[in-house]
Amino acid sequence: MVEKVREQENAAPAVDMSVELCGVRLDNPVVPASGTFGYGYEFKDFYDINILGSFSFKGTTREPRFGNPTPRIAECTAGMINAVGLQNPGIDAVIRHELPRLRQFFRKPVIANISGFSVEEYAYCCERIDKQEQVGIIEVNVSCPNVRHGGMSFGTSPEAAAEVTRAVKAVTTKPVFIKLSPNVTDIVSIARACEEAGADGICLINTLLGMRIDVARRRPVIANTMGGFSGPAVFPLAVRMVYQVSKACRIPVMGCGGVQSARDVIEMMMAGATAVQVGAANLVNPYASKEIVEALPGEMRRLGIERLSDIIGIA
Amino acid sequence: MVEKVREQENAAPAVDMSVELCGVRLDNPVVPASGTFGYGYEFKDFYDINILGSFSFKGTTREPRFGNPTPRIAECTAGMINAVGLQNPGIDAVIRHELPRLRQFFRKPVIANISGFSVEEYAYCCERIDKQEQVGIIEVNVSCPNVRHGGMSFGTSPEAAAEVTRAVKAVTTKPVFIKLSPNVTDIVSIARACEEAGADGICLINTLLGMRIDVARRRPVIANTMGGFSGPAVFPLAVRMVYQVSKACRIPVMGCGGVQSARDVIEMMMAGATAVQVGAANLVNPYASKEIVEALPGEMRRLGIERLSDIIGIA
Amino acid sequence: MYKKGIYRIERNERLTETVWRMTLAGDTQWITAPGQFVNIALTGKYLRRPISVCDWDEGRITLIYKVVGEGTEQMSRLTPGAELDLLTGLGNGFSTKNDARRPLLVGGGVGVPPLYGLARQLLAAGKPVEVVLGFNTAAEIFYEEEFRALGCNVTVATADGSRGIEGFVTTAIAGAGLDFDYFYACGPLPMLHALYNAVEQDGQMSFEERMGCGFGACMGCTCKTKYGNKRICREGPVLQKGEIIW
Amino acid sequence: MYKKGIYRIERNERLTETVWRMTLAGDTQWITAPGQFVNIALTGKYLRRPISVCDWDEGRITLIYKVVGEGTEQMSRLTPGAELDLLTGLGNGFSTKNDARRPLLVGGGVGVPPLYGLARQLLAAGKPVEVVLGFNTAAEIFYEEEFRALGCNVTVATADGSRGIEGFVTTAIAGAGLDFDYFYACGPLPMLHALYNAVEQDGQMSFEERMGCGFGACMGCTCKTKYGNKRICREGPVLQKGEIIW
Ligand SMILES: Cc1cc2nc3c(=O)[nH]c(=O)nc-3n(C[C@H](O)[C@H](O)[C@H](O)COP(=O)(O)OP(=O)(O)OC[C@H]3O[C@@H](n4cnc5c(N)ncnc54)[C@H](O)[C@@H]3O)c2cc1C
Ligand SMILES: Cc1cc2nc3c(=O)[nH]c(=O)nc-3n(C[C@H](O)[C@H](O)[C@H](O)COP(=O)(O)OP(=O)(O)OC[C@H]3O[C@@H](n4cnc5c(N)ncnc54)[C@H](O)[C@@H]3O)c2cc1C
Ligand SMILES: Cc1cc2nc3c(=O)[nH]c(=O)nc-3n(C[C@H](O)[C@H](O)[C@H](O)COP(=O)(O)O)c2cc1C
Ligand SMILES: Cc1cc2nc3c(=O)[nH]c(=O)nc-3n(C[C@H](O)[C@H](O)[C@H](O)COP(=O)(O)O)c2cc1C
Ligand code: FES
Ligand code: FES
Repeated sequence: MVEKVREQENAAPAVDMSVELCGVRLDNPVVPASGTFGYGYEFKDFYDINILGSFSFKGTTREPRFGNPTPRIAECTAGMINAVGLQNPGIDAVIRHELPRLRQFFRKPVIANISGFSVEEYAYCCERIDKQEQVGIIEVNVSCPNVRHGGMSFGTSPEAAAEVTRAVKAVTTKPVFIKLSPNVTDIVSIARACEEAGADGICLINTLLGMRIDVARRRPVIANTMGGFSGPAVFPLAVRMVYQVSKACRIPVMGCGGVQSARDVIEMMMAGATAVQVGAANLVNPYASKEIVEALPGEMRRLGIERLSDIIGIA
Repeated sequence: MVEKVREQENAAPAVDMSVELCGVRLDNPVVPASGTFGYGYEFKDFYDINILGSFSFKGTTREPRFGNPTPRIAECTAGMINAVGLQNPGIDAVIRHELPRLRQFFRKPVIANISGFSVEEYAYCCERIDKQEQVGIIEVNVSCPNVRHGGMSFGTSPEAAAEVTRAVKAVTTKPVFIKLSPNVTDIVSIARACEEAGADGICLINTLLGMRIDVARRRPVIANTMGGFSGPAVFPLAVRMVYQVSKACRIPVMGCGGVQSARDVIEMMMAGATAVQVGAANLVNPYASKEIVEALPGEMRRLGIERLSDIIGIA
Repeated sequence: MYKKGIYRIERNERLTETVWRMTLAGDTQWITAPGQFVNIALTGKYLRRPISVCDWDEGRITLIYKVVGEGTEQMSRLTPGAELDLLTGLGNGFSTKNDARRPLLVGGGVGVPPLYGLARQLLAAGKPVEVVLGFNTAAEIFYEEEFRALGCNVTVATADGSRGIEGFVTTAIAGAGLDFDYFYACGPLPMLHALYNAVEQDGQMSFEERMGCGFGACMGCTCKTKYGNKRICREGPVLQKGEIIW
Repeated sequence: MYKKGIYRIERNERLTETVWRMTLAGDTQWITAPGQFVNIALTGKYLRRPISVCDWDEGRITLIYKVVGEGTEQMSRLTPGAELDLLTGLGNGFSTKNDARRPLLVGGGVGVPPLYGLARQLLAAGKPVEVVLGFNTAAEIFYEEEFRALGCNVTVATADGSRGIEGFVTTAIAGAGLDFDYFYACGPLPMLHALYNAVEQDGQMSFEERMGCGFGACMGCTCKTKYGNKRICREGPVLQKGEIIW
């Protein structure tokens, strides 16, 4: 009997899933991505979300926003297009209502995803959110393809991305991750510009600009014509960009894009990610992030991984 | 009885699938994409390839090329990565062996896909292939992500793409389509630069730069680390770029990327494509292009389309 | 409250050329109101498909769906014994907490199904139920007899006049001089809009929108109402007449 | 010639912890030589999976496969009656058009299966067949008895010595002092390389490579040989010893 128990212990040695992002320790690297987890509330009835490493809340702006007209959603092979257009209640309501409500069922530091239409808006929102005790990391979305600032988003030029980074860093004390757009020729130049401008980390990728047409109606499915494409279909692009950026930068990378299994998390970490975000998967399977956290130890054992932090960028 | 027959005729009215690309008339818009159909030979035992609109042969360079080390192939969700690296027998062998062999089982004009590592190489190859009677259209691949010319491919800058276009147009008489890379921030600026430089048409998209990691071995699956990602996963990106480019340019667009059904062909055409290329689908189902041609009339009837050319860019 | 569960198909049968009825066995405790919907995962489809609950009891859900695309086509090919992954208990559903005495139920096409469970509940509460069903043509009619069998007074309208009153549900309501003090409606947008304009009485209407999640997480389905933004999947699909903005 | 066809699973059974045998019913006329392979479409997997033909007769194909990833895992869960979409007749296969009199067949792990059909053919041609099979450990051995039953002389080597000769196939060949004038080999790359260096006799070796198509269209599987580039899927998977470049 004792033999047997020992054998089982050997078969299932303790694994260490914890990772550290700029001084913020996560129990595990699994982080639901912004826009797919609301402010946490919709998921608390499905499961206790304290099992997560953290989560990134819905992209928040200075003013409340309704977002784009509907339809905002289109189905794709192995993915979806969204053109929500940053619908959110505005930074005031988030601080006054969402964060206090979140505190009742989530006791870990949350990742605050901030968006804006001007450098000043980014700075204003980040400065305010930086003061919130519950916030562990600030994630600055310079990449949303639905939102235009003179046509192009901040995330498509190294200069503009660096300018936002500098402005935000000047008014914050918490680690700032810049979340990049994949819709660019040279992701590395943009990541490095952010790093040089003082970013504490990089998160990538946001959605790719995509489009579907309703062939029966002969017009775009999405009211806004195009939208952000994500889901398992984009995984190989995300892995590539995480790899390129983590090789070129010294700051940590949060990987995101198409992750739907514990294996995907491990692959993303081997590509160079310190933490891994799960986006659209939460929408089609509300338990996705929980199931990934639960599957990680088994997958680690199968692959001979004792500490997840050991495999970051190993490929 | 007569009634009945009439009814059936009504139910299945004749449909017109023909399209015209710069004076070259295709019986239908379905064109197997370069690199997925060899020089036609491998498919002739599966079916009579004269059912196709045309096909684009394997990217051909001045010198014979072995290409990249293996593994060159990685599987992805709804797609694959290839890093073949332009393996081809060189322009001489193509003209001396492949085209004469092709003539024996394909009697339509073929699309000649040409690649190069310098402007001179493009011009040299295009000038030679232009003289081949069997060639209907020259397709200039400025986009292959596997091949580096000072790091970046011609297809990532409007100037370089225009330079290639000018050089090729100066030495050719047949319609020249420039095949663009999707790995860019602004596909429209590149397409317009080509149009202004004299391109007769645009083909897009080539593959996206992607990567997979073998988590058991902890290293990239592809010997060359990264490769070109294609398949149904990229369809929404291709539709978007075809839409953007066809709205911005006056020259015709050949759409390509993730097409695997007659519906996809119709969607791509509604986005703005005059002809539609089928790539990776030919590899996983050797009958894919044939089945698409055969399914088109039924799909057209279901959607109330009499002439395919009527729906180009209708969305 | 909403939950994810596995449901076994008991029956899957054709009602008309394109409309099918599926009954599923499984946990129904999260379904609390008629007009709620389930969100169905299908093999090879990335997003789930939202379908209204037509009726339910302890352990059984009835859905009625129209084959319009690849997802519903796949559903029609499933056979008894097959299992489906469903989110249940989604949406607010119709609220019967009002003092209406003579409710009118107005359904158009595949908007008809959720009214069936509602009719059953209203009848159980002792109210006489007036039902108007609108279809394009006689061949597309379904559930007329089922509503009658429950004890409803049913009027049918067809756009081509091939059965019942020729015209739309609004024609039928006006023409039949129906007596009601409140309405519940589900159907295509033009029908709802026409109804809104045609009747003075207060009521509730169920809306559709393309959905990313179905449980309030993605903001994919938001509409504007007089009382602020509402997610069709969560604060809807049923809206009060008084809050609707067209 | 190669063709696409639908094949019905007749049996699918476990041979060892990770190795399975599947027999399929369908058209086998395109299979012309042992060592050819089929390419199997699997639900939800984009690329087909190449598996060598272990044996075939009119109307039946036998495959032996090891579960190493999601695709082969899915195969192991398929049950008799299920249908699979296969490309058959792929690759050159082993050529027995040579004047070898005492052929040696060398197989390692899941390189063993294609040698079975080959052995049957060589025996039918009246040649005595010497077989050496290499495995990691006794528990992983399969088909030892099947080769004996055909009438081959079988030597087994295991890396850990738990069965037969301790060591590799090369140890066994040297140790058992086997008499042969030609060899046919299939197995992991290190085995093939060691064999190439260890024996003087001429022979043929079957190689693996990641494949995009399996029928020569994509150039995904090319290797260099002394006689130029060859596609493993078309001019291979079997190469002559004399042309191999390591
Ligand atoms: C709350 C709600 C309740 C519904 N109840 C019913 C019902 O009881 N019976 C019924 O037949 N239909 C109902 N529908 C419509 C049903 O969801 C669609 O017909 C179905 O999703 C179409 O899927 P498909 O794959 O066949 O079509 P496709 O057109 O191939 O679907 C492509 C995408 O568009 C979405 N989509 C297409 N049409 C609609 C639509 N009308 N509403 C929302 N999303 C759509 C699909 O969900 C999918 O994501 C309801 C919709 C909603 C929002
Ligand atoms: C000509 C040929 C004949 C083969 N014959 C046999 C056989 O008889 N029995 C057997 O068990 N195996 C055989 N293999 C290996 C078999 O193809 C792989 O084990 C199988 O494809 C793994 O699929 P998976 O989804 O389980 O693994 P995964 O690792 O999930 O597969 C991912 C991708 O890599 C490819 N891949 C993985 N391993 C290999 C490999 N070794 N060779 C080629 N591609 C690979 C897969 O096809 C797939 O595209 C053969 C391979 C080739 C090229
Ligand atoms: C419905 C939806 C809404 C999103 N909203 C935001 C957002 O507000 N801010 C942001 O930075 N990213 C947003 N994203 C992008 C995701 O956070 C993520 O970067 C992207 O979806 C890729 O991950 P995935 O493939 O796992 O979905 C959104 C994505 C989806 C699907
Ligand atoms: C194996 C393979 C080889 C390819 N080789 C070429 C090539 O030589 N020249 C070229 O222009 N495109 C090449 N391509 C790109 C395709 O022509 C096509 O643009 C791309 O694959 C997108 O289409 P798909 O998604 O239908 O595969 C290749 C693609 C594949 C999969
Ligand atoms: S569908 Fe996601 S919020 Fe309604
Ligand atoms: S696998 Fe495509 S050529 Fe060999």
